[in-house]
Amino acid sequence: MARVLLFGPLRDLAGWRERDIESGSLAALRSLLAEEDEALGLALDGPGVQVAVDQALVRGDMPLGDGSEVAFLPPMSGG
Amino acid sequence: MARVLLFGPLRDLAGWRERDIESGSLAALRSLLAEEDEALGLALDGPGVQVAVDQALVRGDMPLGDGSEVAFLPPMSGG
Amino acid sequence: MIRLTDQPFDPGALLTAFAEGRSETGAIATFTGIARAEAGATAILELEAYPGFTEAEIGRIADQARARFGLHDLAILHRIGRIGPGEPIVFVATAAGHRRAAFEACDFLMDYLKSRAPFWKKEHGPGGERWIEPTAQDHADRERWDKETTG
Amino acid sequence: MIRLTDQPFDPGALLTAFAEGRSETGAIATFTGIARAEAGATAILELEAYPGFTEAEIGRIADQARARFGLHDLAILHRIGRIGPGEPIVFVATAAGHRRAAFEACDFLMDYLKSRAPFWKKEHGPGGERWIEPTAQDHADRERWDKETTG
Repeated sequence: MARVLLFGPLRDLAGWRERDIESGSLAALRSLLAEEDEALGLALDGPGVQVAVDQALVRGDMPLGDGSEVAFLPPMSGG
Repeated sequence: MARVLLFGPLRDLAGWRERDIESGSLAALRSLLAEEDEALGLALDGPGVQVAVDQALVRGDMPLGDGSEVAFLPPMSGG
Repeated sequence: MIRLTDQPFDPGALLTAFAEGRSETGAIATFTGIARAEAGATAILELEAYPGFTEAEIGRIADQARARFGLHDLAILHRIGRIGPGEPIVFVATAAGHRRAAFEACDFLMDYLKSRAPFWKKEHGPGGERWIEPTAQDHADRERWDKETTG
Repeated sequence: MIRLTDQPFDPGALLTAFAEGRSETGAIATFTGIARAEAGATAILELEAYPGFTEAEIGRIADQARARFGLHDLAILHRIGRIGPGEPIVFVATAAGHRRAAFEACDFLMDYLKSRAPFWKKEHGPGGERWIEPTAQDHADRERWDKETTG
């Protein structure tokens, strides 16, 4: 089970903030989320959306271990 | 009588900070001070030395009234 | 010090603490960002962070600033949660030997915080709520630092 | 507020007062200049002003900054008299709608204070006393503002 976190507008779009989802890889997790919610699937692939696995930014696919934390981070804006 | 004020290194050079001196113009005052103290006279004409009469910066000569305040301001350095 | 807080804070108290006992530091620059009332439209800002990750990312930016500008020290405090008009959102302080380095580092840190730090900002206004993304100006501000060499 | 003081001051207390009740101001930048100990050489700085004239000259520079950067407000406090290592010499605060204007105005004011404001600075060190003039860097810093247009 991976823990999936959504931030900012992604959370509002999906209607949830955090879920445990069974998935062996980041690519598989993306497909699963897109199947379940097409709008969310498109948004996760949208411009400027970054992904962190276990609090480190990653690009492309990677395997997910049990207890991995996957965070989808839309464009950031502080200050 | 004009009140003459020296600031910063000019004061150390002359050995005084403020004096009342009888003089009808700024040019006459400069001559008088240079006659009395050659080193001070040279320093007053030195690079970056500005003159304020009654707290307004002036250039060149000007008449001095009774009670005029003449300040010689060497290069400034704050902060 | 790099810290997030969900409580209002006084930037002056932070500067007092930051300035204390600095006999070798010639220059301290600070920046305080305040939630604007936007001409009477009493909006509430809501700021979200990714706890742990957000501090770590700011830490990486802070390390860059330390090295690039030769800072003696820095402090960053960022509000999260709901923020009312007139309340400080962010405080940045930089200490350096000379003023140019302190100013530039503070400016640099703010440009990064505005457009690259992991925060998400929602405005609750009279016309509903909306997420705020960095402006084109915010991106342009940050990109200055990719081009410039420090003088 | 433009003021000279011969007493030590706390820059944080000044920032607290300056930041209070600013619901329309988005950005406050400050600069605090501190007397450096210069690697153990415990020098005392002595700062002289021309009372009345000095405040008026700073006021003219402040008016320029207000107009040029669209400032909401500014504050300048400058020490005079004898200043020990680690003590603040100058505090400048600027308030504006956005951060670029606040930063640039603060930077501009400091460059002018360093090289054009009517102060004279003497250092009393272990090797005697000497008057300090603006450095070439100070002049170059100030001249930036003659060339640049505000962005």
